Amino acid sequence: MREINFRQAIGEALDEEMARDPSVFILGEDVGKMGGLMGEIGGLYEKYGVDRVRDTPLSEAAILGAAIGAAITGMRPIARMRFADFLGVAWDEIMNQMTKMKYMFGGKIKMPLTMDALTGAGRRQAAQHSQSIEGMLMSIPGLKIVLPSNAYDAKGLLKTAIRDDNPVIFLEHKMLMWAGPKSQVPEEEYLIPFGQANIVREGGDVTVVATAYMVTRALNAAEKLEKEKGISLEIIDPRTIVPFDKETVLNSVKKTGRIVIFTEECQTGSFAAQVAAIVADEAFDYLDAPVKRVNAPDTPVPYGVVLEDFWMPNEEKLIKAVEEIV
Amino acid sequence: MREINFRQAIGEALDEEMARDPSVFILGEDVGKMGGLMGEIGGLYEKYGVDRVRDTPLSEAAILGAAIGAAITGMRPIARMRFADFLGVAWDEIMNQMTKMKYMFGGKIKMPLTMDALTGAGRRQAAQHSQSIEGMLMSIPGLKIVLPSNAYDAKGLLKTAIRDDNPVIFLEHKMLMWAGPKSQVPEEEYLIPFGQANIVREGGDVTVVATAYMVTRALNAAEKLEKEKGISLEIIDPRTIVPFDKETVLNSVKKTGRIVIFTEECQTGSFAAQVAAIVADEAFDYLDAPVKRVNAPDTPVPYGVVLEDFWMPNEEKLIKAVEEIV
Amino acid sequence: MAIEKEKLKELYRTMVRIRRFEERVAREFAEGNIPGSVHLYIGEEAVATGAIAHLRKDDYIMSTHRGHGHLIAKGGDPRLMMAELFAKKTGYCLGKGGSMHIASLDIGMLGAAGIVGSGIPIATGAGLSAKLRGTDQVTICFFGDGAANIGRFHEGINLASVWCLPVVFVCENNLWAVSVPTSCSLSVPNVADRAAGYGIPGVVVDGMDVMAVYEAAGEAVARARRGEGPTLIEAKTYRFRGHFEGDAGTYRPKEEVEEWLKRDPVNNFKEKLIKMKVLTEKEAEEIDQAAREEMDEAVKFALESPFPEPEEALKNVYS
Amino acid sequence: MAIEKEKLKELYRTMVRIRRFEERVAREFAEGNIPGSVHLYIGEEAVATGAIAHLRKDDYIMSTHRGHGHLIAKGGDPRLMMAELFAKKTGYCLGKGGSMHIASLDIGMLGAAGIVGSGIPIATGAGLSAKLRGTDQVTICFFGDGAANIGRFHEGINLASVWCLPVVFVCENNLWAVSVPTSCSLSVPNVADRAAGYGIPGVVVDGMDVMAVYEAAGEAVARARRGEGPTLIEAKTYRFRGHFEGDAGTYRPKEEVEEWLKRDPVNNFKEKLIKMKVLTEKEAEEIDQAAREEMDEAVKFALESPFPEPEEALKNVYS
Ligand SMILES: Cc1ncc(C[n+]2csc(CCOP(=O)(O)OP(=O)(O)O)c2C)c(N)n1
Ligand SMILES: Cc1ncc(C[n+]2csc(CCOP(=O)(O)OP(=O)(O)O)c2C)c(N)n1
Ligand SMILES: [Mg+2]
Ligand SMILES: [Mg+2]
Repeated sequence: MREINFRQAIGEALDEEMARDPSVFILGEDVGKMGGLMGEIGGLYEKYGVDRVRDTPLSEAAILGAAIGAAITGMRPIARMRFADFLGVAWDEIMNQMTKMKYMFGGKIKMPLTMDALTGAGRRQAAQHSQSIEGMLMSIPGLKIVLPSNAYDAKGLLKTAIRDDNPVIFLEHKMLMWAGPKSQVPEEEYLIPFGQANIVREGGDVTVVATAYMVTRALNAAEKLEKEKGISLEIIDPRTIVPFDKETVLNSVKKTGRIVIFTEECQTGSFAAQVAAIVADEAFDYLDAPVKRVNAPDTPVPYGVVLEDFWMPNEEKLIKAVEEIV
Repeated sequence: MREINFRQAIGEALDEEMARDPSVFILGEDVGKMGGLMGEIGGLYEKYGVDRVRDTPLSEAAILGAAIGAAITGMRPIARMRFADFLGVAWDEIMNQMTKMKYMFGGKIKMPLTMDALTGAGRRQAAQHSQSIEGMLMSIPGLKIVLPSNAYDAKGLLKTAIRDDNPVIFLEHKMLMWAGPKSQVPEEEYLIPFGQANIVREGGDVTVVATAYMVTRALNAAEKLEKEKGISLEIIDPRTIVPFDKETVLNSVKKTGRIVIFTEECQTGSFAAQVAAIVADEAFDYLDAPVKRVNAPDTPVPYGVVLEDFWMPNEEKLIKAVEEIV
Repeated sequence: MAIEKEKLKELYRTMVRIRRFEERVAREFAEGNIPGSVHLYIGEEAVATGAIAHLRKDDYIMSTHRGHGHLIAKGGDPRLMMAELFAKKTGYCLGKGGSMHIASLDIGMLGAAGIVGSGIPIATGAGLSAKLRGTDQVTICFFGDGAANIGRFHEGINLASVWCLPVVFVCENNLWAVSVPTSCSLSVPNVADRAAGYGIPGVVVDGMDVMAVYEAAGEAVARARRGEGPTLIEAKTYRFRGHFEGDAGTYRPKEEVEEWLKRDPVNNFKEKLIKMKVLTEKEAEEIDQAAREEMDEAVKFALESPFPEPEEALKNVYS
Repeated sequence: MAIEKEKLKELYRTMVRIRRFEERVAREFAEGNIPGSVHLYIGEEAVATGAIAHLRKDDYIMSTHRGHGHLIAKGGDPRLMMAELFAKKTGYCLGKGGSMHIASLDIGMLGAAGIVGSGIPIATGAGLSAKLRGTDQVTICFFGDGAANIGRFHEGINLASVWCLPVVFVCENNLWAVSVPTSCSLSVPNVADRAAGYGIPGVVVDGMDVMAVYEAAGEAVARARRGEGPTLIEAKTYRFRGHFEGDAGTYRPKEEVEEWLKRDPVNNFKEKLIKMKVLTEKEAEEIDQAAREEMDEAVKFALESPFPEPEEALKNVYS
């Protein structure tokens, strides 16, 4: 099988879906000639033309507003929002419009709208270009949230997102976009359904729920723990935050009796808290140890190597948490 | 002692702080002649003049942006934002500016900025005027979040908010603003510190963490449970979501071994999840039963009596959850 | 522009129907049959009526929190509207949305805006959609003078201009955003003056005169339909009641209110049509009577309709 | 307006210092000494220099992601700036903010804007504060042509106008917002044309000519200082490098880039001053040499400074 990287996965998914369905179109800043901030969608503008690959003014509220108006009248827009940090300037479109209209209108519309945005730290981009905001997004009912950890999943999930009749945000971790490893990916089309977690690594001692770039770090930690201490981690990547495949996680906890939730967000108001709460309720009788979370501290993301590396969750922090409960 | 209602508490707190400190001023829509949506600040415009009680255009981003600019240059603005649901149109000011500037700038500024906004359902106002968004706000480090449950606390906490050198959002539950019971309130000045939970009712069987209007409902449920089943609830009102007084909650759980978190938010991404996660980690050894949460379902707030009443957390739902774990 | 007799009568009938609907809502609200809040369109009927008269059924409108008039003008069914206000299962949104959130895609009603100004970029998107789908559908976007100060006014209109989209932006300037007068939010004489910043026509029109609105909107809709891009129309108008039902509106000077009440768009138009011999007193009476009966019927329908099942609250979050 | 000789020299010196600082940043970035992203001001030096020359130390500026030039013009210390870029403890923000987030309240630098346009309403707030505190401080708010399309441009400038605040809004129109040309975002000739919608003066100025900028800004600052309200100045300029270091900028037509490179604001001003006999070649050389040494020193300072303690990451979230 051929290998592609995360960026190529994005480009291919968009290309295939645009070829397949003429109602799909892209709008956003620098999507045209520039082909995306990292050239990840290079060629689409040339292939599909200015109508379907639309550079916009720097007007995020208008980008999402326009996407909403187009979505409810028969189109299938993909709004490329660059950094998730920028969503604040179009937050009402997300929290009050695209996610509420169907419900408020008694179910009588469809909202097939996909957004994508870069997430995460690690590139020394400081507080306004590094945030993980899935916890904030998660509190908006009506939104589906995709957080892939590798190129293979990214391609299959993005195609599913575009075909979904609901608003979906697809979050691309910077460390995967810039320098993530390649995945083996078939030539043939494939889709990955939402709400199906991936058991990235099987193990018997501790369940680790990890997302996005933290999956890579969890795998590193697992190897080390296995080799050095004989502790075996079962690593689960939910892939979609909403819908969340809680069964897979609960089943794993029933087996291991222990769980650490390992995500890059600030701890307060995180997806990790949500998982912890579900486990503490629904798998309580199987738990042999406190429910642990390894996340970032409750601060903005600092600039620079020293501070950002200290801030980010990493292998050592995960190992420490695991050792506390085994 | 005299009695005042929730609205009067707001008005008195603002009046006293404006009288005390000339750098305090109010800006927002309908703060002037109208004296607030419910007349709650009636008289301030007449007393302090148009400079310190400023009606604004319908421009929430400019309201908060201007408040930020004023706060970092020596003023102490109070931005009245009406419905918390409207914060989406000024979300970047909240998530990326007021809460991050101090940190990004290496600590070299102060941001003494207070916002207040109506929160919660129960007034048949439908999806865009009824939300509880403390879960969403909570995921922003740098913001303090106040959620009072009665007029006495409201007054003391609002005064503390205004004197705080950090951005604070003060959330006023509609059911308390419109028709909440009166509190006994002294003539003399008092402040209530942030981060000190209030044990509203002592009890030995189950700890209930409740916020805002749910405190009232928790008290009703407690009475019923005590009378009819002999179950004794300990009700804790955190009063401030951030900072959160986890010690008081953990100590209570150590006594009761059981906890239900009872808040009005959609369950996913809620403050309730955060409390559950903390308890499942830090009081795990004391827990005798699953950690329960009673919240609203993950849907927008529906219109009308039948649907909204079904949607809102209430006494019956709390009682059911308590009975499941005793 | 000479407007045909039948058209004039139709305009009048629509205005009367809006007026009677709103009066009925005021009464039902006062009697406790309608929960939540309602914002009435009384005094502003000429704007929706004159503008929407140019639209086809498959054209779109984007409405506001003060949206009942827009919906009636676009062909909305007062029974389904009233049922929605009563929070009944038979309402436009199954009783889930209420006064501020009625949509009906089959007649091109894209929704109202509980968050002021939120409709503006959405209307731009509907215009984009029409263009991409190769239809000649036009979208009219209504919003108030208050909304003209929110960021999306700027972003949404600019984008429509840059992309040359078939959208007509109609600012209903009723001089007040709740208690804040335009003198506190606008430092130019007209909202329409801002159109120049987007390179599109800005037109000021007497919003109490349905014929004037009809004329201005006619040009703007035709321009949009021809693919020549958006127009910003500002209709100077006035709300005759409080901001919402229950608001005494004491912040407005009495004299101002009285002055504007004299300019009642419905009554004045009736007198004009009678003078023009387009309408007889008797016909006017019949139109009025029919409207009253229609609204009685709407209330009856709403009253007799069942509430939704409580579990409806859990449905339709996702497709 | 006749500008004094000494002032002209000072303007030149500031421009040279900005240019040399930015060149040094480019080099240090390429060598891997500066993490993250940097956006250089090369080509636009005349704008910050000409505008800020009118400000006192206690006046304010609000900067952008392309903000080094503004800070130097306002009296920022290149050593502390460079240290910040190097993420060192001695930087303006203890190494926590980096290139896009430098603030220094003691010299009136209110911060930069990683979120494009976010500074506009904040500048309005600084103006409000000056007015409320009864000072005559003026705030200059810089932003790009891209930022002129975000909602806050509208809200922030309108509010400043309605409240008649002492703020000068300076749009640095370098024709591009990353790869999006103004032809895709502006349907009028000038951003300044939008000033009319807010009832304030809109002035277009050659942003490659520091004297022109100085003149236009002088009037605007004086107007603000007199309490007569805001002005919108648009300086037509050009960035000589990619959007950020590392951006090849291939989306821009070669001819356009070449055309603008000929209009180098620093070199052309030098030649002009020499022709005007304000400056000799030797003096120019000295100024340049001093700037180079200053920036060498800044880099040395940054290199030799320690990194912050890792635990610094946990501090200063709250006061
Ligand atoms: C973003 C936002 N801010 C504030 C409000 C509260 N609000 C509802 S209607 C209104 C006034 C709107 O004024 P205008 O746009 O002129 O419409 P009008 O009510 O006069 O028809 C306000 C402030 C809101 N719903 N949304
Ligand atoms: C709200 C927001 N949208 C998008 C971006 C990404 N971005 C950073 S700079 C920039 C272009 C800004 O253009 P302009 O305002 O003209 O400034 P210039 O870079 O040309 O100086 C963009 C799109 C951002 N930082 N913030
Ligand atoms: Mg109005
Ligand atoms: Mg630019």
